[in-house]
Amino acid sequence: MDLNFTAEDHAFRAEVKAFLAEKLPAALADKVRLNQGLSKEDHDFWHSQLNARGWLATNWPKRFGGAEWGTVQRHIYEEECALAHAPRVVPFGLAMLGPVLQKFGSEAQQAHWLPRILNGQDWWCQGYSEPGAGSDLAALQTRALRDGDHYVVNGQKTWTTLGQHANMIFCLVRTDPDAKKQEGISFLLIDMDTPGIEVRPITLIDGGVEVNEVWFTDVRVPVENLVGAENKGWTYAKYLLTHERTNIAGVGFSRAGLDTVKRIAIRARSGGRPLIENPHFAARVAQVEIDLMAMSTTNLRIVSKAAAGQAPGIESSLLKIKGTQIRQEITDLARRAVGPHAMPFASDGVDGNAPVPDPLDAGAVAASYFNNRKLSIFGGSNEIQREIYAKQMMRDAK
Amino acid sequence: MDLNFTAEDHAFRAEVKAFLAEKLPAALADKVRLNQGLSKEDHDFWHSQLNARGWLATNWPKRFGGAEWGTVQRHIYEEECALAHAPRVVPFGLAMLGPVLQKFGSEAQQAHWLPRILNGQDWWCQGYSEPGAGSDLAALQTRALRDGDHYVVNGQKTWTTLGQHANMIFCLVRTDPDAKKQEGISFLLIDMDTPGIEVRPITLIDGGVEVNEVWFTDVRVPVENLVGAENKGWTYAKYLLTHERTNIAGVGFSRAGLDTVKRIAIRARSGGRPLIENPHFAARVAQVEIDLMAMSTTNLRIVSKAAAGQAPGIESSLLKIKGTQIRQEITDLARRAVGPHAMPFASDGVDGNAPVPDPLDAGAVAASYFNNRKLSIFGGSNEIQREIYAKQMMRDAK
Amino acid sequence: MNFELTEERQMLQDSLRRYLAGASGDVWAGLADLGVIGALFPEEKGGYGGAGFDLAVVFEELGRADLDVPLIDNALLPGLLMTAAGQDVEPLIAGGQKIAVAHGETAARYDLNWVETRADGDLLTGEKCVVVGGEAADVLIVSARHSGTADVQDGIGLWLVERDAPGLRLQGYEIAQGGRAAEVSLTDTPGTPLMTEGYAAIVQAMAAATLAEMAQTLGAMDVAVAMTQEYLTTRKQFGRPIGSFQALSHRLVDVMVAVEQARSMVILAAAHLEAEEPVRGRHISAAKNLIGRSGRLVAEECIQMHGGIGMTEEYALGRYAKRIVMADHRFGDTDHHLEQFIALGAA
Amino acid sequence: MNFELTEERQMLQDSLRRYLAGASGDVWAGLADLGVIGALFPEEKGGYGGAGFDLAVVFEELGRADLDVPLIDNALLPGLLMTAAGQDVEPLIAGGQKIAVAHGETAARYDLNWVETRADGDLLTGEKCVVVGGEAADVLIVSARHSGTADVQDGIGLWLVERDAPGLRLQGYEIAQGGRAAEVSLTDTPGTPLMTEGYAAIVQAMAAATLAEMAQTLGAMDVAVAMTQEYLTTRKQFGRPIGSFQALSHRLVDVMVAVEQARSMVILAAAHLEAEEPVRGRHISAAKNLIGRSGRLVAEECIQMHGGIGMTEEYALGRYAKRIVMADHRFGDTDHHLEQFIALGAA
Repeated sequence: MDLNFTAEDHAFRAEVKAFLAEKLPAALADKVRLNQGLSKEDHDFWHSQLNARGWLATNWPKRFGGAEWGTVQRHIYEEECALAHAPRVVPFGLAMLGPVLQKFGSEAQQAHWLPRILNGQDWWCQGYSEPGAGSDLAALQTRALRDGDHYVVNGQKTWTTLGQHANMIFCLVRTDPDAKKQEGISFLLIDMDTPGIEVRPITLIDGGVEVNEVWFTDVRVPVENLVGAENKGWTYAKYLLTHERTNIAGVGFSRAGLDTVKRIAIRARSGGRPLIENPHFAARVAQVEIDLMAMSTTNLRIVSKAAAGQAPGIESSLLKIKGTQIRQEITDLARRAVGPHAMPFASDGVDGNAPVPDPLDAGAVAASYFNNRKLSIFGGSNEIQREIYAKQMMRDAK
Repeated sequence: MDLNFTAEDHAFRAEVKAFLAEKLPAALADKVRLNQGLSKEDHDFWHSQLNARGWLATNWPKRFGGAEWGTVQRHIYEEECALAHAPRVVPFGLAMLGPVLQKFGSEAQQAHWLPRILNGQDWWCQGYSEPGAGSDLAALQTRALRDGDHYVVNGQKTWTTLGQHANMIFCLVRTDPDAKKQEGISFLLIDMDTPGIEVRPITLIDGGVEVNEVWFTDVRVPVENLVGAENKGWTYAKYLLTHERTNIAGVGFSRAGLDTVKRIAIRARSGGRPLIENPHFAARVAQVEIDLMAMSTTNLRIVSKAAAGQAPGIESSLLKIKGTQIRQEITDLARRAVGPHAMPFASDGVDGNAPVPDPLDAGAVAASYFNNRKLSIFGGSNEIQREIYAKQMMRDAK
Repeated sequence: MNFELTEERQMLQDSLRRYLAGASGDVWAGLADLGVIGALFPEEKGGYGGAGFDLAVVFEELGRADLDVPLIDNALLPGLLMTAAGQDVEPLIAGGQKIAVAHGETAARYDLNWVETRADGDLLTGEKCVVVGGEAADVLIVSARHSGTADVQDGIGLWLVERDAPGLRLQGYEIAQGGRAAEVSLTDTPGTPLMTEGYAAIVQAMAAATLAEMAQTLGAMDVAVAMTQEYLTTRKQFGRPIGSFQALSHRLVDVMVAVEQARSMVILAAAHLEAEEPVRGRHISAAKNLIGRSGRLVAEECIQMHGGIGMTEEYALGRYAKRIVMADHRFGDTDHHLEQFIALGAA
Repeated sequence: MNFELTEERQMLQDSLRRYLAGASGDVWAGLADLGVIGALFPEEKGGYGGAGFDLAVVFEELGRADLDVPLIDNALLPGLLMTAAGQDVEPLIAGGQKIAVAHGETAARYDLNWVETRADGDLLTGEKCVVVGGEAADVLIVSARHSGTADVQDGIGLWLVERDAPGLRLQGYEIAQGGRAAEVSLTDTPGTPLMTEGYAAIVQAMAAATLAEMAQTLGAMDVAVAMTQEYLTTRKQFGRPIGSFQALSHRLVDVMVAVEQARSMVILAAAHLEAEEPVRGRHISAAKNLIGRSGRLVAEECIQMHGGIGMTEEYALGRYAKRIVMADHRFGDTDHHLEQFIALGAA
């Protein structure tokens, strides 16, 4: 047992810190910290900074232009980025599609698409969920019929995150309607500019727009945009979901969020004293801080197993369940901490007003609380995670 | 809306208080308060006091010797008895069998058995659960074969509360093994002195003996001990379960328990101050006190609906779930309140030692905590209650 | 003991429910015409209600409606302060006047006595935060301190300040509950004195406002749960209604139990609104604590059981969830009222 | 970073597990022979371990066994106080001597500095409560105050008191965790001075004992969960294994998540046992708080999922559940350590 990082780990952490200190503009970090929405330009700017340093595709092999870091390095990197309030890397091209193309794509597809992800030429979004296929992803209905050297796609995708910025979408489509549920699904790359595609933004209860509906009406997609084999898309999708699980515990985000809560609670007053000294509030903070200490170690245990080559199994469900509970609890604490000042709901001046006074320097805490309800819903809801875990547990016991 | 009790209600409450002050010996009340086990003599004594006053069978019609009180009266009575730490009335004859005989028994059965319940000649216990039929009660296997003017009973019952004191048991037995699960079950009254019956006490984790296993080997039961019709026992069992639901919320017990917690927490010291002034402990107490205020009103709302003739439906599941959660939470608080003094586990001197010093006058709090885990298990576990409620809810929504 | 509404309140409930079912946009005049504002005040003040159960009925119905009506902030709360000061509230009841109360300050958090705004004679200077309905008001009731330090109860006066008074700045914004509030800044702003010692009246008015907020939240909880119950029977995944999965249905049972407990607390608080302190305060605080806890459970679970659709602005559930959660930020939150409950118990 | 046990500790774990699997009755001599007591102390004191991870390994295994062995109270805790005082612990390590520590008092609750027992020279007078392993001990280490008031840290000395010393009364009883404890009363009882200022040594020894108790609890939690997992697959109701009902299986997942969090906390506490205060105390308190919470969840849920059988003394689950819950009453409970964590964070 040795919970210490190596000298190399420490040196790497220092390097990351120095990079962030130099390259991350304070105004951009504040936008993240205060939960103000980021523009496409903000994301593009940050991606370009990371790409210039070679730190954009941390999980890609070097031959595709990635950093090819180990899990401990990635853990350190993600933690420092979160603590510095760096923008999250948009995962659709980098964390999701990239690994799929590297594993299942043709050489031509790899040569064409991968560099464009790194240099920002393409903004990818994900076409998985459908109105009738949420937790039951394999129930998807979007059809792709072969017509000469094209597929003709009809159907509807939803919850397409940041689809409004995207010029490309990777989709799961049904190419064989007669096959069993998980069979007959294919993995297709679709240009968003193709005629017949309509994107409708969905406003969420936090007032922001980050997800979209995407309609496909007789959309013609060249067959060379099929990834891997026809009707084998479910295999690729499952592979992708495993890769999506990087940083699933979100420990860095929780630590950054907890820092913010403490900062607010030092500034906020209750009965003339800092709120952080109120025993009830202090108890809430302490309890989640302790949960997070445990989570951080649980995460390191699993990360270190993964570093030793053992593939994480149901552990990723564990990290998802507990990690999101902690993150949501922290957004709840931030909301509590500001008291009546949680009410203003237009701090980014969306409705044309001047920015709302923010005497506690807290940012959009209520919006963040509501927005982060998504954590336990998307990427396989926590109910689905429990079911996966429970099924495995019942098998183990036999 | 009027949450006040009527003048008659107040007068009745005063009458109950006066009765308890006069008739309930302090030593007996202390035994209850301190969670020391009651002997058969304790129970018999208290039953005889109540019977002398005509207050033993509060829910029986007057023509059977009952008090025939309304729900509000019973609510007041049960609350005052609990607050005074009176022994609970043993329910098997009074609350369970009595109503079944009154509704489904023959006149001869009524004339014979009901007076014997009141005057303490018979101590009844309940033969429902079996090792293989817990939450799934209707899966019971105990067989009763007709042989002339007798049934011959073979099988095993378990969780038979206070069966060690009983001379009579009412049983659900399977009289038609070929019928569907709930059909083919009969309701039989069995003398515990009949040859072939063996009672084995089960020691629970609180160190006490209150439940038993009862084995039946070729036990001959006269046919006149069949209640109602053969193979219709499930109907009577369900009727009984409804009647068992009296005082299911246990508000009086919770209030008495909370009083005890506060009394301990005033006496216990933490950092030289009474524990009750510790903000974290005070918050725990306050929160459950608030839950109990709500529960008390919820209970009154349902009691008052019942008084108006509306039969309680899934509300009794609600009362069971929340009522037991609160009661269990209170036993947890008592355990916390005493700190290290929760460790001694032989305060009634069971193992031959002198009574353990009890500087906080708390009694067997750890034993009580462990014993009361049963509240969410027996009488239809809380999972079964949720299932009943959920099924009804899904029907309502259709 | 009787948990039935009186015939009058039943009628009020029915007519209000009918009206709100078809209402949209600005319903202020409609509510006034219906006599709803009058139901908030006792007969001797020109109304025909004002008891705890009157408020419970009105605001529970309002909470059921998918509308943002600042009836608490532009009618109940100012009206109670006006009547406490012996002022006429008939224009308010008729719907022709809107008033708002500018009392809260950042450093006060939820403490009603913490007032740093100063009164120099009748000139007021200070910052008031999150004044709900402030923009819509013709006149503001402003609390200010003429004597004492910020942490005492004595020395807090109330003034009427015209919306266009000199030195008054008002910055409006949308609020998460729906509707609008404003930050109010006063610099030597002249006011008309309303009460010299206003603390007791503030406590009393805030108790009523807290009850109203709780009843409104209860109404919203009822709707959110009914929507979720409906969703669980109609939405199918894995070939079954999702309500057939215990992972959801058993949790919805716990949510429903929580709502019944909340309902009991609204009744209990309403029954004690006219009680003396500390009995009133103890019941109000107990109720607000419980409703804060159950509200969070209800909102979060109903969103979770809906999945993504529960997070969209266009589907009503999300709006109800926001109203439920944000109610915890009004008139003292779960923790504040737990402390109050403890403090009043020891009193 | 490396979460694997060293080879030596792996061997200790294996041999202890093998030994305990076949053990019953009094295993003290067996444990001593196996070198288990030696593993609790560092080499310079005659042992060959004593680090946080040594304790974690030993006590986690002990917690898995269905045995009541007062290794914390009759070996670890007194041994650490003895070594802190420069005393020889070889007889203890060899298993030939048992010592117990009489420190706790009713008014102290879980505060380590609250000592009302007085020392008049070397004559001790006072009441010590819940001295686990007290009856079995040949000698007691007794804390008493030679100066200062009960609420200060200075002035607490330690004495060795023979089991049959004059004025010593000892009343034994069974404890809920299993095993026995005693109330100890001293009236002008002579002792041999061990340390003049013992507070720092007490804090340090109690930190180790707390870690040991937590590791033991973790072992018990593992067993309880494994038994429940097994039960859910084999027990049938309504014609199906009860583990096929999400009402149980999803809750067991939450229980298992809680156990993994507890495991992390034992590792974290073990890694910080040798750290300086307040870092050590903060980690020990964080861990004890989390394990108190998760322990309650594990014990209650495992009993509930078993139903009645989980409440019987003859089925092992109930014994494990008792050990898990009662661990919260030793060395400071959930709330006590939450307060410690907060206080040490502010320091």
